[in-house]
Amino acid sequence: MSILVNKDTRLLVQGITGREGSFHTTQMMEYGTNVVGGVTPGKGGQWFEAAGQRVPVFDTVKMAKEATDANTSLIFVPARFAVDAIYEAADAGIELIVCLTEHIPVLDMIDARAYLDTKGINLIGPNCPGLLTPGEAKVGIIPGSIAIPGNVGVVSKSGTLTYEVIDALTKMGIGQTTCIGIGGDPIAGLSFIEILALFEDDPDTDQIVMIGEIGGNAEEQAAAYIAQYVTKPVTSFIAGRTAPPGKRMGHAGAIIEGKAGTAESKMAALTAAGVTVAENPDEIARIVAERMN
Amino acid sequence: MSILVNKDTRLLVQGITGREGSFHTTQMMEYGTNVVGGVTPGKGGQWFEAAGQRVPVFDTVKMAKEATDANTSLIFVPARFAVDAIYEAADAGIELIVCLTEHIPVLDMIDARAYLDTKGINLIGPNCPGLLTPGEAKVGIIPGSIAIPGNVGVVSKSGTLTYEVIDALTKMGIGQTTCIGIGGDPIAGLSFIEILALFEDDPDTDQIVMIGEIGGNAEEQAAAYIAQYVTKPVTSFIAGRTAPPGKRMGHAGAIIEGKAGTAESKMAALTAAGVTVAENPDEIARIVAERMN
Amino acid sequence: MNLHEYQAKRLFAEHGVPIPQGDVATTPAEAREIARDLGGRVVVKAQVPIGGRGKAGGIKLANTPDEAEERAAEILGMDIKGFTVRKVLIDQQAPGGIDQEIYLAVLIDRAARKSMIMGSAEGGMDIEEVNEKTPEKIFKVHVEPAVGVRGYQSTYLASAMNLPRELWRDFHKIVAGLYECFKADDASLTEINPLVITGEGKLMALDGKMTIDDNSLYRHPRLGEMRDLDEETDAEKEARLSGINFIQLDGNIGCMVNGAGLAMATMDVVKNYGDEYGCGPANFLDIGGGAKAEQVATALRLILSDSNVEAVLINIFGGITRGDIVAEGILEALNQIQPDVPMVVRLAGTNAAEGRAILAEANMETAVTLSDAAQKAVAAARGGASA
Amino acid sequence: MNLHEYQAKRLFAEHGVPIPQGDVATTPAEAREIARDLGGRVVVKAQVPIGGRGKAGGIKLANTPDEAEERAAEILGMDIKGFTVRKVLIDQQAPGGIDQEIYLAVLIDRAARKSMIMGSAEGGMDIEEVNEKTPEKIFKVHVEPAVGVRGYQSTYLASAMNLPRELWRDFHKIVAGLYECFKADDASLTEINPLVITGEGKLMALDGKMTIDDNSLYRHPRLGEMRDLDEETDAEKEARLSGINFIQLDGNIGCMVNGAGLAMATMDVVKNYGDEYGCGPANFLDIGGGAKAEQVATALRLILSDSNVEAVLINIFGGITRGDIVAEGILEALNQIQPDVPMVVRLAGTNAAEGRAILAEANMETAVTLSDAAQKAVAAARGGASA
Repeated sequence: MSILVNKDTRLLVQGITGREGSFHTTQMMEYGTNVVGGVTPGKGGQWFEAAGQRVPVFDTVKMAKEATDANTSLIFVPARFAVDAIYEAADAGIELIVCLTEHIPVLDMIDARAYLDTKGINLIGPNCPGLLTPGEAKVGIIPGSIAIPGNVGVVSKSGTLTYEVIDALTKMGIGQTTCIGIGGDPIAGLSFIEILALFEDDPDTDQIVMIGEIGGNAEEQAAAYIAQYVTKPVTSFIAGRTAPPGKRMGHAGAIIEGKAGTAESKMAALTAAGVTVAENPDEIARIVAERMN
Repeated sequence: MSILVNKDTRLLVQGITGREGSFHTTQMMEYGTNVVGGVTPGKGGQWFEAAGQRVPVFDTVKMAKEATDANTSLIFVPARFAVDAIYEAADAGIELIVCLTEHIPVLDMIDARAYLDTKGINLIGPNCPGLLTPGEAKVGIIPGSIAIPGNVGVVSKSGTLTYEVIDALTKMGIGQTTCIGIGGDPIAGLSFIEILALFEDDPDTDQIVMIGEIGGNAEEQAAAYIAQYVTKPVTSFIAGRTAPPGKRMGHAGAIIEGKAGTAESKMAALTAAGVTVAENPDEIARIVAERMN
Repeated sequence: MNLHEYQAKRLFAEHGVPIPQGDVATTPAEAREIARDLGGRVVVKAQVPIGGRGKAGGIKLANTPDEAEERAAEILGMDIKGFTVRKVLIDQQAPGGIDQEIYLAVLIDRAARKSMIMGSAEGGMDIEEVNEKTPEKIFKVHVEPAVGVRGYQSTYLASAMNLPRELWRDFHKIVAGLYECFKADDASLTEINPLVITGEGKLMALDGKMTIDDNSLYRHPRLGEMRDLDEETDAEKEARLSGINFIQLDGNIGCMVNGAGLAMATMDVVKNYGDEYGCGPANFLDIGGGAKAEQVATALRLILSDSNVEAVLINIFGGITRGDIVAEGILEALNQIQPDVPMVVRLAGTNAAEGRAILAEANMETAVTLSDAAQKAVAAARGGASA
Repeated sequence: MNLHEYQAKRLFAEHGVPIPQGDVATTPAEAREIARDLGGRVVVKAQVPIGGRGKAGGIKLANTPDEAEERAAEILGMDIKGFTVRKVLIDQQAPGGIDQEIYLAVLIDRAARKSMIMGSAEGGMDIEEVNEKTPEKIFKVHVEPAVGVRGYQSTYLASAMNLPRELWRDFHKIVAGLYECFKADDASLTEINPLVITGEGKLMALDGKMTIDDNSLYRHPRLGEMRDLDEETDAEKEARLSGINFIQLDGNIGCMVNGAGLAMATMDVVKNYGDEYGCGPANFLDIGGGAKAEQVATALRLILSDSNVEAVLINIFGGITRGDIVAEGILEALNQIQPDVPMVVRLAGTNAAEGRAILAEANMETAVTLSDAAQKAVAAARGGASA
């Protein structure tokens, strides 16, 4: 079992013919992900070939959806076109949209997220590495080689920091149900809470790893949710204890504004909710492993 | 029993201190409607007095809702402010909004209706006479004197034409559960279908009268709905058989565009759905009365 | 409110839609001058707010300024479906000729409660005909109110209509511009038919049609000024200014009613009883609420300005306003106007009996039911006709 | 990107927000001239993108042009929280004095995922202080994306803040204008503190603060030009232009990491192990994906431009890019730069062992875990400090 993506994922790639899009689509197809087609306006009718297969390219998601019955779409288009791509996927009836693009203006995301909510469509991202259900589907850029199937659910705002944790888990022989990067933008799609709920409901997930960072109050909200609804053990790390207020640490959302968004506040809330909060990220795999016994 | 408005209605009047608003609020209070307050920006703190009672006036619906726990709002404000008034009522958590104002631009109503739908809020109107549940609540301008409690539900796009029908029913001793004018604008709130569904579910409604007119295809859609879901007898009249194409007959929505929206099409669809369609409006009460026996 | 072609196209152009160079003439000499300034070959087009101008001879080509003057002379003053041509548009012909004609419009889809963009590669002809014969050749996308028009929507239309790919970007600008214009000016229709691909491979809006939502005019004063007063009868103008809904029809029984739905129903009933005798409603008239003396007098004047009217039926439902008050208002108005055709008054609702009594006392013919009133009006009209 | 006060106020004014007449001076003589042109009494305000200017002596009143020149001379060149004052704004004082100070701002509420308008009658002071001591004096309304700001929202704020009723209409225009400006210019904050009621009974924005979303600058070229290059260090500028996320901090261990989250985590771990020895991160630096030689070289230059740096920790997770390729890129960059501080490289992920072998062969200090790497870097920095 797993959450959000698996063997039943029928993936469409928006921006499949671009440099990044074609490179990572090849990686996904080689991993065994069921890529059913791609979209690039003006290139409808072409084929995309990789891993000994070929998939059709369409002008619009609507046409692609009609021809392939895709249920998931991965967006690999530049920031100034990415919001259109999200709306396009939503209007075409895609159920899960994963947007990797970074640098999308935040007011655009406010509008887009509000619209998706009215339609009940799930978004992961933007500015995220996507999802990986080891052995079933890789939807995004999380390296397939570092993960193995297992019973730990991983959710994170980060990219490489997440890879670290997955890699460490795998090296200790601990596999993952699904690994999800939700992105570090101020306004994004599914948040910690929604992912935690999915892991809680997933019978194959026995433990959860949650990696947060400074900025916003998603971790505090998650802590409140965990205290009330999550029965599975959660291990966490919060990046950015040394970040000074008022400076954006790379991610658009990673900024301490006034007294809000500090690592201390998040760590305290999580600890109070019964979460084990690691001091260093390389402690996480060890904590999880101890719990296995 | 009844639908939408009754003894539990806690009514707020937006525009209570205006000429129309104060006149009709007085009428409603005299009828016994539970008016709990009014809103006029800049007149918060005043009182509105009528029928030996007085109700508070607030600056905003939010404040009025907090103080009075109103559940229904009636809008009596000029066209250029009426859409704001609808949004205001919706954002304050009002459950049923009745907008009498006519001449609201149609593109404004497209936006407003879409917004209300995302919030699941019911709107009646605009450009309508409102609702009347005889003996319980008058929310709008349907004359209370022409109606008596009974078991016929009346729904109509029209104003005075509806009064005619109610008056005729009452003169024959046939009372009404609830009478509703949904208005004749191209984009409005609750449509025939939604009202038909409510009447179908209302145990006290035994028969339904539905008065349509040229323009749009709401009557055809209603016919399809009736054929499938409505078990109670429906009597109908469609106004505008003599209207020429391309000319707007008063109501913004009452216009035959090309081959769409003709009275013939609507009458044929209703007849096919088992609805009795009267040739003249004064036949309706007679048909309903015959069914009583 | 329907705009003229030249007005619509100028508004489209404000939002980046390419239109031919051109200008409006009210005399053949002006037409000649415009054609000369434009250079090259032009088309002379009657400006009337109605379709079918081409078939009626209202659109003609001219190769020289002299020809433009001649064609303008032919077209100006023509009657097209009841509209006298008072203006012609002189447009440059499409550079390099026309390779393809496309249909593109933004309109309101009432059933979906959204604006809709409609495109077809079968442009140039009547879109309703296309819709009837080959509906699969019309492509539609709805505009989500919270989202607006997006690039993928025009991409879909362009791809479905099989437009040349090198024109997709320009096509998107036209789609976005046409919708922007629709939205900014509160239109209920913005239509380009045809949108052509010129011999030089460019998109260009050769014709334009636009309907403005009358209810929005308060926030578009400059659009209100575009109303062509020549296209309105004096009666229609008076009605508009006094807030009475009035539409001239071709029957012989004038109708004065409070409420639009009841007015339509009254017309229907008049026709029901009168058709076999050649009688029918002479107008749609909704005097609105109250039926005060002044409104009634104005309405009567409007009705009687039509010499075909042989009887008048007044049908008032007294709701909030009591029937006796209405009756007094009617008598006062009749006293002012002194009409010379027979009148039938039907009062219903609150205090209707009292009202009818007042009218009967003044020797007015009254009726209780609508059917009764219509029958009496038909009889009166026939009596009037045979008198 | 934070705008200066004068830039923010000018943008507000474009959307109808009333601001004092005024202009910017870079010399005392210019300040005198502006004060003379304005007439009357002025206020001289340091233009630095940081709060607390008043307490720091960066805001002074002047009754004459001479005084304005003197005050400007005092303020220009001042250091306010690390920013050198290079510009002063000369504003007319509020006509008739100040009767009341109000707080008004539009910002993003991340938790609600909406824009939010915040108002308080307790203006003029630090709003965070008000929020802490008397949160009930701050009123908030959220803006629905599909709806925008509506009149009832400013009515609510005005009523809740108990503003004089005769000012509600003007207040609404300011609220709407401030939101319009926020939306049109992709701000994450537009703030007026204080919005005053002048002695003449008018509303006026005396101060203005505005933060623009950097991600939106591609569609706001004119806002991009407002960036004050004087406020940026050379290193920050080079980082910005080469797409590296770089923030100078005050520790002694330079950090070069791929990925923002991992970079923060690396800083945290360095501090964890180094704090007791007075060691900490000298910077935040995310070199992005790939870690190619050129990026690594640029990043190293940025780090080493800080003379406090006594050791450098490079922490790269090889994901799609293999560790051996990354190692070769690092060696190539080091070959270009020849740094004179000790370096510790930690490689993890795909082919990390192969990468570490390549580095070890070149006599680089390598590490397997992040904790190990941080400890080695701290030791190296301490060794460097004692050398």
